[in-house]
Amino acid sequence: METIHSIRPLLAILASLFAIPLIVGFSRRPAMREFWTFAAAGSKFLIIVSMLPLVLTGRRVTCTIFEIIPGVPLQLTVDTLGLLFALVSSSLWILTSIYSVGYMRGLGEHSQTRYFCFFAVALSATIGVAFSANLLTLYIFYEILSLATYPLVTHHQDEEARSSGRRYLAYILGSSIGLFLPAMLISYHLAGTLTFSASGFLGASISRKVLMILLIMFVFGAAKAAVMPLHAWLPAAMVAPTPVSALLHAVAVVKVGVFVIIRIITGVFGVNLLKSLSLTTPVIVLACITILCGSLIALSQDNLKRLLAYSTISQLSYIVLGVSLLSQRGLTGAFIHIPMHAFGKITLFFCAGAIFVATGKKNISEMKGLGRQMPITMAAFFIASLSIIGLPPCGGFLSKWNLVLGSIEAHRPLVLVVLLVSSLLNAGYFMPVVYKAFFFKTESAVAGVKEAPLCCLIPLCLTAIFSIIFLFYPQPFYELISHALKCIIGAGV
Amino acid sequence: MTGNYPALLVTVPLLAAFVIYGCSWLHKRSCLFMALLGLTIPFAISVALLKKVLINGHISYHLGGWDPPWGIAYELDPINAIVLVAVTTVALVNLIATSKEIETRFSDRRGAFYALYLLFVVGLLGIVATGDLFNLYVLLEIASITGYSLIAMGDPARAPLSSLNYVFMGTIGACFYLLGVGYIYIMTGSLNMADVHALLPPLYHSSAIVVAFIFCLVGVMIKMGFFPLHSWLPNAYTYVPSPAASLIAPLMTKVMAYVMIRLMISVFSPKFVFSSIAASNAVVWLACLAIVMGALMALAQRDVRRMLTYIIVSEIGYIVGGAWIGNATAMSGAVLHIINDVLMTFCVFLSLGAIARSTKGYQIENFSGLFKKIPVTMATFVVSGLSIIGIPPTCGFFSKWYLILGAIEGGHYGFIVVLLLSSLINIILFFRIFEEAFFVYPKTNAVHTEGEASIAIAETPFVTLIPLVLTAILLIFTGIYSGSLIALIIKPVVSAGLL
Amino acid sequence: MKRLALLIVILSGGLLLYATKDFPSWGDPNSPASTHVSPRYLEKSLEETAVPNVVTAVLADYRGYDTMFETTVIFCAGVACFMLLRKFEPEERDLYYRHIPTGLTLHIKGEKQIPSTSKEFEKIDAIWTPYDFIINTVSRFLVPFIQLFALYVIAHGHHSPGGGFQGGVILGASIIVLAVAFNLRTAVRRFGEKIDGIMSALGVFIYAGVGAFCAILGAEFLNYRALAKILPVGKVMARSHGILAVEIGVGIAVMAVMICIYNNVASEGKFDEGL
Amino acid sequence: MDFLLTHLVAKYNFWLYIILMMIGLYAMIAKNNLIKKLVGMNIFQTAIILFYVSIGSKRGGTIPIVEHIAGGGEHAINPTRYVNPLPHVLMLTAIVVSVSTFGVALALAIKIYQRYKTLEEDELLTRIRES
Repeated sequence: METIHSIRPLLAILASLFAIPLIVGFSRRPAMREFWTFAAAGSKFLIIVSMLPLVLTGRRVTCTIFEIIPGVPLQLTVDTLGLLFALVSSSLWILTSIYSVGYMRGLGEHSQTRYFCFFAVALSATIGVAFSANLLTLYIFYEILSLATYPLVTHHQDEEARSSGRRYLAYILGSSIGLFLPAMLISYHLAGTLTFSASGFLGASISRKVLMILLIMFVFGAAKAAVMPLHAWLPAAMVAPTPVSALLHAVAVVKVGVFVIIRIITGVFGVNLLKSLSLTTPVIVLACITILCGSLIALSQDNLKRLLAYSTISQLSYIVLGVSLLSQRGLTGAFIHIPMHAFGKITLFFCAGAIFVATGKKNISEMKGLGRQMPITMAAFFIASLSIIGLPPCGGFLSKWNLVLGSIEAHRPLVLVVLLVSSLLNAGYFMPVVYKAFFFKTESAVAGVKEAPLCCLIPLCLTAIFSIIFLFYPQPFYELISHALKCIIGAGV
Repeated sequence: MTGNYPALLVTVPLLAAFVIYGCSWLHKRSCLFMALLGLTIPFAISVALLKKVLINGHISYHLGGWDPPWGIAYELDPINAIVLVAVTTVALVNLIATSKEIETRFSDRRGAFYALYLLFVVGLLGIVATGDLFNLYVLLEIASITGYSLIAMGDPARAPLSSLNYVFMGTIGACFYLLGVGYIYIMTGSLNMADVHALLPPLYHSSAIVVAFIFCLVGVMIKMGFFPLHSWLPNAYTYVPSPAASLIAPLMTKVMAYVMIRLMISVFSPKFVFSSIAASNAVVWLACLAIVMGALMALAQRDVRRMLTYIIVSEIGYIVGGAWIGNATAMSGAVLHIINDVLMTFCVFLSLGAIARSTKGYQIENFSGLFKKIPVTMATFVVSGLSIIGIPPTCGFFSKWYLILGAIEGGHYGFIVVLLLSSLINIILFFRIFEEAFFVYPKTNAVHTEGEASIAIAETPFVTLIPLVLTAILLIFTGIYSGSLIALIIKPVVSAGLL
Repeated sequence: MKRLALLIVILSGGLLLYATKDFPSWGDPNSPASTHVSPRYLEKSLEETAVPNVVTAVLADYRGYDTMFETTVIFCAGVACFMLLRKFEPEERDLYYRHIPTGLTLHIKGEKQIPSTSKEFEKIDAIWTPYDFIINTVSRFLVPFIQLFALYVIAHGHHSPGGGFQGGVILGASIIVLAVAFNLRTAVRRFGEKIDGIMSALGVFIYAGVGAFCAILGAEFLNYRALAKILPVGKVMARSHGILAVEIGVGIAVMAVMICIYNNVASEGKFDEGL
Repeated sequence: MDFLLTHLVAKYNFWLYIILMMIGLYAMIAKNNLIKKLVGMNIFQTAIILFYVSIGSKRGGTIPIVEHIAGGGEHAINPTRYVNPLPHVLMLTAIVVSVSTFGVALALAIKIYQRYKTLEEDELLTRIRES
């Protein structure tokens, strides 16, 4: 594969960091401050898009910054998988920025400068994770992301926010330092390198037991993927302002966790090694448990954002499950679930936020009859929940379909059952919300409420529309994914 | 003149100290300027020496023109050259940053303060550079006596007693070291490190040499505050005046840790230390205990400065453990951690000193709302805290990386667990301060209100702030360049004596 | 605590005693300590430094660098005592004076004071012990002799036991005798605090300065041979002169520091009557 | 008996100094009064000085001042006639160090006494706790 050296990946990361001094500098002038956020988001997206043709023609963009540890440079490489993830995150950042302006101003939130700053840092780190060429670079960006999101989670600064922040840190940093770091060091000790390669860098000479322990350590170490039992930080993190929950806790942060697991399985161990030793069975079991438990807990939630959080936990494990099936369809399903779930879930969060801005309500039981007051919002909510459940005409259908096929391909009928049951459960917790909104009588508390500000409304409409479009034009994604699969599976099978 | 750099490095601040004290009786205001000059020159010299050592290799400087076993020699290799740079950097930057406080707080005895400050630096530089066992003792005493008196100038209620306890422990440590040197001298008849190194191998099985090693080691360990012998450290470093805190706390213990490594490698040999004495496992376990106990005791403190002193105890455990695992990777990690720990302890104490301007005390409760008040100072505090925790890309992460890697190679899994555990405890330690400083406003528990109005920004003056920010940036740079630090400077020296 | 102390003492003492079994026996002329490094000092010092007292030669030349720091340690102690104890602001404003002709004590409250140039009044502490005539006279008589002896000890260090440290201590003692026999104020009047401070720095500065001067002249630090370039003597004699210069520096420093430590410790930094 | 002869009698000097050292060390750790601790410290240091000086002794050796003819006549010097000068030089340094440490420690003790009016360690601790 041809490799191009370019600083574009680095620029993509730095684009949002450059904006920080400007954001701080204009902290007294909100319009300018937000302009710089948009500028950063736009330029970041454009830089990433500009790499698309290169990658699609089968080349790989690399940027080595310098050697940080002997044999392990701080290095960025753009491959199709990373690019897919980066595209999703950076495009959604633009929409989230628009939404943030509406949301933060609508509620008159405090410390907005800090909010925009750390948002920009978090995005830089996310892109950094997507483009990391080796485990150490990935780990560095992963930790930066953990720290950058902490002030966002604790944004409200009250006792609840602080204790959630503590829990968030305890889970995320605890797992990454306690499990991920030693696993990485042991890998380095065994292999002498940390650079991802299509066939994995952990050779078959290592005993199965060690590999198994390492895999488990990595999977739990990436606690951002919220595989049970390390999931409790995600519902806690819902105290953050809604745009944070939307972008970070539905797209960037949690997807980073999942992305790390994908990288571990495809780049560190290699699909073939795992397949030949059938090491992923425990991961599959964990993912299945998480899918079911997450959905079951979501059923009992009344707080809308917490419901979405548990839904996210269960949906993330779809991706983990798809990857650990190690079959072509399963991987396709997992990869395509990244954008599908991202667009679906961010819409749902935008809706939850819009409802909060307009009514101040957080609980589902208080939203009866809201569909008449906020028809656009609730319609978007309906579309997005269809997507998450996996029903046409929404993009989510594609990923579910591929996952189901993958489970058959991998000869794991139980997984098939889990997927189907979970879809039913998904419907079970989303449909009542929609039903209550449209078919119940409007409660006096929400009577006379109008739609949220335009800044909130436009992004959520756009993401909902995209969710539908993706079902009919999945080609760009498929093309990227087939490139990625060629690397991952084609290398060996 | 460049040939005399090794001597001038130590004697320029020495001469400056004398001139300052003499001048302080005549013209007080010129003291600060001379002190700055007296530290800038050695800083430049140390950098030049590092460059020279990297190009030409090992430098041996014979003082008075006498050849080593008879005269005293300075031996410079890349490792101690870099430690020298670290010492001069910290001393110079700290003096610039805290000069304002020194001038006001010790206005009637500033000459004495600067003189002792410089002499402390002289002592440390000499300890690092010297190639003579007895010369090391004398310089150690210079550093100690100046250290005692600087510490005693702190909180008048507690500092003198803490300092006197330090005198007792420190004297026991120095005397033990001296006894050990005496035993070596009886058996070999030499005091020069390289000469002793050459004479020792036939004597490795002599009990006198083993006892000599034990006593030298225990002496040095008392001075560096290694766990069961650390009792003097928390009090001494808690009540020290803040301009001296950010000088003594980062340097003294770390330089002594370097002395330990030096004793292990260039006086005795790794073969003796790791084969003849089968104690390396025991020492590593002791280091584990040091790390855990340090971290746990830090957890029990509400006073931030006292908490940091226990973190120092724990960090010393890292270095000792790394050094005693006995392979090149872990030893490199230990040496790297000496440098990193100098920088991060310096940064954290310096920022704490700057923070103390805006708070009533060092209790965690006093930190509430500080981020609004002194954002940049707090940011540097955060960076140093993250470095102590070991978050990449700050430097603390990389020394932990090598330490853990070395522990994996050496099969010391307990040490790995302990390192990770202490990182986790450090997260708790620092984030409860960060939380207080960032997200709690004093008195009113404001939710959804603009906090900016209630707290005015009262940032630290630039003369302190700029050095502080530079140090924080340096923490990140040292982290990023730690790969070259290891490859160019540490590994070649360390692996010469180790596997 | 006592048991712990006993345990530590027995443990370390036992170790130390156990290790003595490998020592050469006492006074063995063939022990490594007597055969490895030291013979060269004895054989060559006269030839190389022109100093018959080998201890002086080793102290100030072969291991002169150690001795420079040794002097620095003393200096540190002096500065430390000054810094720790010296009080510039008196705690109580009350002043006491003794009218010398009549022996009456005058107690002044408030800000007023008698000029220190007054011949009739002498400043005293609240409690005043009368001087002893015999002690006063004898000590005053002795001081010059003590000082003369001190100078001899410094100057003759090349040829007999003695040198800067010993001479300096004796020199310091001559002033301290005054402080003990009369009172501290008398001693300080003779040898002021300012002069003392400057001299303590000057003494060590002479030592380190000679070393640095050698470096400036192009040799190693403290290599007195380089002094032959400016002194009208040979290289060996230059070493001998270098040693003398250094010893003088040591003597000044030690004297000044001893006085400084005594003054500060005896008066708790108040510089009043003293003990 | 042999053991006694070879180890105790021939090296009784070391035994004495080590016992002296340990007395000092014990006082430093166990005594309650700070001044007594200081005295212990001095005993400890002095014992080490004695220990070093005894290293330098040589049977039949005299003080290391070389006999020479005035005018610097050259003749071979027999090193076995003089004791080893090096430990003496080292101990001159050690004496100075111990004096300096003692001076600083006394100054500290004075400072402590000025504030708390006691030098007993337990009383000091209770007074610190009270304040």
